[in-house]
Amino acid sequence: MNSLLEIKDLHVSYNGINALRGISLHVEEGEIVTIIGANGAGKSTLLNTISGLVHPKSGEIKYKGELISKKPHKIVSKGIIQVPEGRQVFANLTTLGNLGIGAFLRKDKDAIAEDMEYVFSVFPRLKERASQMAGSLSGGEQQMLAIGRGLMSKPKVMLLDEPSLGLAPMLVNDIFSVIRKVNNEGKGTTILLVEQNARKALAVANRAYVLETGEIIREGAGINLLNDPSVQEAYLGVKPTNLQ
Amino acid sequence: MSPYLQGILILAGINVLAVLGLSLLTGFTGSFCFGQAGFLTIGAYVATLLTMELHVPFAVALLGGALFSALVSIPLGLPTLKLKGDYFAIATLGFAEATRLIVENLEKITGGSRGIPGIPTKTSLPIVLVLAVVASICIRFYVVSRHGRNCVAIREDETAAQAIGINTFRYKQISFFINAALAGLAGGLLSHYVGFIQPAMFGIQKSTELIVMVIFGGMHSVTGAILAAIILTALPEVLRAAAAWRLVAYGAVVVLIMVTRPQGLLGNWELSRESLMAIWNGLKSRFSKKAVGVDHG
Amino acid sequence: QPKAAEPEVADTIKIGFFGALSGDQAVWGQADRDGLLLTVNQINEAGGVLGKQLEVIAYDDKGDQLESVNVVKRLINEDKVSAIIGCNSSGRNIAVAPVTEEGKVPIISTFATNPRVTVPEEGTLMKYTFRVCFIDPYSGDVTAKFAMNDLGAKKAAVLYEISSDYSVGVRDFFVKSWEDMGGEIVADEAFKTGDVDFRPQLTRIKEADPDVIVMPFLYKEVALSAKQARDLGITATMLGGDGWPSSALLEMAGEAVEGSYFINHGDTNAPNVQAFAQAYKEEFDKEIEINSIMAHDAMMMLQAAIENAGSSDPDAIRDALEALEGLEVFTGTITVDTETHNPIGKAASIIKIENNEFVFFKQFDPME
Amino acid sequence: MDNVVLDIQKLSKTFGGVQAVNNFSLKIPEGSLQSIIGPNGAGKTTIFNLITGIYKPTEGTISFNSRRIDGMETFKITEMGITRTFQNIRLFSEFSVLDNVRTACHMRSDYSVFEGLIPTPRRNRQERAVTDYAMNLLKLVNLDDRANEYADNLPYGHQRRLEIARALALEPKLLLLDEPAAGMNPDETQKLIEFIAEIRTKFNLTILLIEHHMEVVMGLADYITVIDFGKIIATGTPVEVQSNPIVIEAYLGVGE
Amino acid sequence: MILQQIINGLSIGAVYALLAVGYSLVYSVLNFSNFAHGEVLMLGSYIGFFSLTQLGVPFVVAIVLSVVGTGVIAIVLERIGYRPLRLRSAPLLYFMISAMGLSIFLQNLTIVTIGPNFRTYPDIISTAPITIGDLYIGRLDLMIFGITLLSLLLLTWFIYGTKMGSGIRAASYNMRVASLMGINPDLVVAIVFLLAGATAGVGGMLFGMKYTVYPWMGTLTIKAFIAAVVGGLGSLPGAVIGAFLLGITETFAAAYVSSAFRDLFSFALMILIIVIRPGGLMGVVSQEKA
Ligand SMILES: Nc1ncnc2c1ncn2[C@@H]1O[C@H](COP(=O)(O)OP(=O)(O)OP(=O)(O)O)[C@@H](O)[C@H]1O
Ligand SMILES: Nc1ncnc2c1ncn2[C@@H]1O[C@H](COP(=O)(O)OP(=O)(O)OP(=O)(O)O)[C@@H](O)[C@H]1O
Ligand SMILES: [Mg+2]
Ligand SMILES: [Mg+2]
Repeated sequence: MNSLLEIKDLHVSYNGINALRGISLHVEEGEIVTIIGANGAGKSTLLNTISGLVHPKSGEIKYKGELISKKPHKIVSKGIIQVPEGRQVFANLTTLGNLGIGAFLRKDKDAIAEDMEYVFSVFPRLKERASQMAGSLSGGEQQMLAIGRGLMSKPKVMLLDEPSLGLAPMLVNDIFSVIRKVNNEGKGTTILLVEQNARKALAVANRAYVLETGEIIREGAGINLLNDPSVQEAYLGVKPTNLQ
Repeated sequence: MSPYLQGILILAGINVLAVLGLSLLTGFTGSFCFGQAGFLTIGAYVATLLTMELHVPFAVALLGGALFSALVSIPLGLPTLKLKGDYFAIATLGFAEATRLIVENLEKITGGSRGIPGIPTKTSLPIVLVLAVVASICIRFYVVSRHGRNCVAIREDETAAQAIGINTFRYKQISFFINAALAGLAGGLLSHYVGFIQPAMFGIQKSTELIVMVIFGGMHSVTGAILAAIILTALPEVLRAAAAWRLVAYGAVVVLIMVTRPQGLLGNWELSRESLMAIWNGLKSRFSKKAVGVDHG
Repeated sequence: QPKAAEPEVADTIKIGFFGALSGDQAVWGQADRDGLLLTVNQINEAGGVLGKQLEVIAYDDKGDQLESVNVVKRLINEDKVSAIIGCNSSGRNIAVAPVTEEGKVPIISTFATNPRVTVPEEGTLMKYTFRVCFIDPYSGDVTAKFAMNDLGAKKAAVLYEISSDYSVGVRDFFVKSWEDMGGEIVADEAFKTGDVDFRPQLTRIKEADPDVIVMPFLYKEVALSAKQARDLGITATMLGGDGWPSSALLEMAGEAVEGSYFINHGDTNAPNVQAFAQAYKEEFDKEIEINSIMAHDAMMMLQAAIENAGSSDPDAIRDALEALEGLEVFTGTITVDTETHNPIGKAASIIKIENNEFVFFKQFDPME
Repeated sequence: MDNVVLDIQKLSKTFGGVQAVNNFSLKIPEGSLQSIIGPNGAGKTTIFNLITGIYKPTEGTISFNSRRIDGMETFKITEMGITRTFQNIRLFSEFSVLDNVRTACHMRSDYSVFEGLIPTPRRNRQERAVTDYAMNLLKLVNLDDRANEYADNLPYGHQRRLEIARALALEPKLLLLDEPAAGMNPDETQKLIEFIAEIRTKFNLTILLIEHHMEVVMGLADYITVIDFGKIIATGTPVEVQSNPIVIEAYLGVGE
Repeated sequence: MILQQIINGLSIGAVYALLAVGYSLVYSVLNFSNFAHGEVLMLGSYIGFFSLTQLGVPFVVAIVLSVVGTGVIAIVLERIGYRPLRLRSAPLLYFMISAMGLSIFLQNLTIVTIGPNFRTYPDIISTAPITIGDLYIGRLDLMIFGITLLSLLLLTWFIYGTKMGSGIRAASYNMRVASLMGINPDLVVAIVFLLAGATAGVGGMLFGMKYTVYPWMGTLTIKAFIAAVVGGLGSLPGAVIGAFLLGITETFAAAYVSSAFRDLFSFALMILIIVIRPGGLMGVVSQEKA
């Protein structure tokens, strides 16, 4: 049986510097899989390679048993959408415009309108800012918009790159419940999540990989890694603070 | 040396002077100046009028042209240097065209479009060479100084540059000033080389030509711009046989460079003794490796 | 592409040519060159000069003074030509005059009408520079006299190209002569090279209600401005100069230039030109321009000079050029003025446009 | 009373219809580390932009060491001793890591434009000193081994540290940090807390911090101002703020 | 007289506007000044000319041929001159230089292949002016005016009223991220160049009829460039407004001040406007958010 997403021995380098060194992983349909790792471990590189922005030196990426295309827009049309790191909203479009672009490839007008309402219900702030230029939104508002825009494409697989970046604590919680909701207990969207908030990420994930300098050094069920002392020390902070 | 070759070298030197400041302003400071011909015009006419009307020594005339051109950059820069990208480009283009138009209209002083003939030809190869070399060295030193770094910072991110305390406007002004001065100097040399000036010599294509040199050599490299000035001055001569086709080729080469090597001939790289030594060592080691290979084979 | 005549024997006489073969001046530069090439071919076929074949070395300067200087240096120093023909612009000829002076090679300009090409300042003379065309003061003067005496005009309007030295020159001299003769300039309007719309200026001219409009510029702008003038309902007679004669003008302007007059170096419709024009059309597949005829005449001057000198030595040719007298060419009879190197005795022809054709109207004696 | 470094009075800023900052006042005593927190879009970054002169206030005044700075140009404010980092990292991407810091050292040398054109011994001396100083700063932020790489190619977290190093190079009296821990994992965040504490004493800094990572705020701040819709909704020590129901309601949410 | 001058100004403005629209369209997506736009227009003019004279096709067919031809040419130019730069996210300056190169290349290629002579369009439609009392209005001017407004409306609707349009705007901001949303950047850019090329095709035909055909007729783009800047780069309505403003200014400067200084006024107007409004009349001056 094929995995939904299967990566084999992936090597990526930037001008000779190896960012990924033989990564293999798989994501099954309906799973939430998370990848944790320090700055510069290669997490974003991995997501960018899957969505076709970066081309691997060697190795293969298969979606539903087929090699993925080299063109990002073709990959999107297969149902894989990325919410890129650092927001990257279209500053010259309004909030609504950005959400519209999220649904660029969709034709089902009514369903789009419904999803728009859903996004607004998750992030009421966006509704208030609906006709503001996205470039002048606050950092957190832009992050909500980036996630909302990703949701608008109604993807089969969603690649989330640090979705909680710059969000207020209350919203961080919300984001993870949104992730759960979208995943809908495995019946909805499959999620590959890169997060610095490793504690929360591991808590929602079915499975997780630990990435270190371009290599996978651990993998396992989210819960197991969460309780693993070595992971705790390296990625969760030595002393847990009272608020987290 | 034949006068022909000498003439080409003189022109190359003059172009180097005209391009150096542009490299600083456009390449390093990031303000796309599309009106270089305007400064050339000012330098050429002021220097010429100084020699022809006031009979001052050549050196004084050159200096006068350079200074006047540089001074013009100040009031011109006040409203325009704040503009971004294409807006600055078009404003400077407007300046150059306006300058030409004014020269054409001031017939009493400038001879209008009929120009000024009979300018004493005092520009000689040694003078041009010395000036070009000195100016190149100065600009090269400038871009690696703290001032030069500030210029690049402005090019990279103006807001961030402000936030680390750089007076961005002032640095743009300085680059603009230096550029205008050098272009003015080049203009003066030019008029005293050809012996005749006419507004038609300073059209848009002149500005284009100069900006292409900067890009061609490498936006972020002084030596690249110098090299490009020399190559692109000589190129038409080499291609002379191709007659009308050579402008077609010229256009094609410009596009080709942009799409295959957009960073220009040298990119960020500077020709220097160290870098030449590095290449030399690289070649040597490659060569000796090969030699070793032969030994063992 | 027409090639320069092949040197059949090693012993050829090299003639340099420079002109704008590319860029926006190319129409005239190419016409110059092609006229020269055709003439040289004809001379060579007829046995050459002094028994030697002529060889043309032609360079493009794309209409840029600096390049002109470069190529003329190259012609003199590298190619070692005996004489140079070119070019059609006063500016570039002024720029290269010192170069030919220094290199001691004679140059004959086809169309540099600015007096300062040969006489940069009162009392000086560029010893090696010659021309085959008459000069701006003359055109200006003839235009003024013709307008007043023959057309009975009192009020003149001028439309001129401010960035063209030629146009400004003719305009200046016309205005001077006109006012000296007691005429009135009712409108004096300028445009810039490259402009295609002249209606703001023409509307002003219309309001001034002139008898004649003097339009000393090249035929493309003439066609456009003439059409726009007629569209605006201007009925004044249009007067032009040697930038007008081109079949393209008739084609482009059609009705609009009907009834206009222009001053020309000769009559392009004269029977003696027709064979050449025919050959030109066959060789290059395009209509002949006045420039080609001027280039032909320049070559005739040169041929005569070489023959008179009996040598291809540049200095000998120069001396012979200076002494040239009564040479019959397409555009008249040329005698070189030793003081100014201008052709004297070249009568101006007044051409009228009638039924969309250039019709010889009258000969204008310069001494008149 | 302590010497007040920064004094903000009744500051307001509107964008079209959006009241981003509304009647905001704040006093920062010398040597303190204060924090501004609040929901997304509350107006925190806007306050930074107002302090550093990137925006001009609609109303209100800002004084630095008793001198009015509102309406002044950014670079002048920086020259006076206020520096910031950006929420969206803004490094000079074509510069090497080292040159990013060296550029920020431009006030440490004072050779003239003329000396820029021709090297003098003074210039060389100053340049060398600047390079040494910059390298030391890089060591401090643990980036000395990447000194010659393009800043653009550094991973996100490293870029943040480089931004701080660049700000420190200016030897500010007041440092404004806009979400320095964004994009860092808990471990790195922990290190960042220690690092900020370290530079605070080492450089004798007064710091104003915007952060959503509560462990950073709680671990560092002496005093916290909470804003929402541009208005102050609560102030107090970390302990006070943390247990303030209004703050929990508007910002912190109930922990899991 | 003043009325006639206003008509003159408007008809000159319409010519600039037609060029400026295509120019602004490319600017709005790739954010650079496509200096080769004028050369596309020139080629369109030649295609129309040869279709009429050599192929002898009817006028409408010639327009279609010209529009299709320039559309394709524009796309090909994009492929050759800009796409490689796009893929590398090269600085915008490089695009401009590449565009200058293309412009030099095309202009001179035309000179050496087709020749530098001026060519006159055959009389296909009556160009006689319409007279109302003392006023003269050019028929062609009216056509140009109409086509300019029509293309402005169509393009504005396309860019602001359709999904593809908002895709185009998204791509204009960030092509990388746009591709992450399923937008095919190559397609978007091709569409934009096709449209810009098409306006140049129509423009070329009309200009050819009005001003004759010659290899450097594209130099008129400088005026379109100024118009677009005055109106706000990248804004289509802005380009049109800027063009008419420029046309009127030029006309009035020539008519009431001095024709010799005419262009000085256009430059002064331009500098004045961008100094007062750095983004042009209709441009959005987005204050950078730090
Ligand atoms: N465009 C690039 N050119 C050169 N090197 C790059 C480029 N992008 C990333 N790298 C390098 O590749 C490595 C992996 O970077 P990547 O952005 O994937 O890390 P990351 O795990 O996402 O880090 P972070 O948590 O900081 O976002 C880093 O060392 C980085 O410097
Ligand atoms: N230039 C601008 N134009 C219009 N609105 C703006 C502009 N800058 C900020 N805003 C609005 O002002 C409000 C405050 O923004 P600000 O960036 O200060 O928020 P913030 O508190 O920093 O939020 P975050 O924690 O998400 O970064 C937001 O609603 C934003 O949309
Ligand atoms: Mg990352
Ligand atoms: Mg913020």
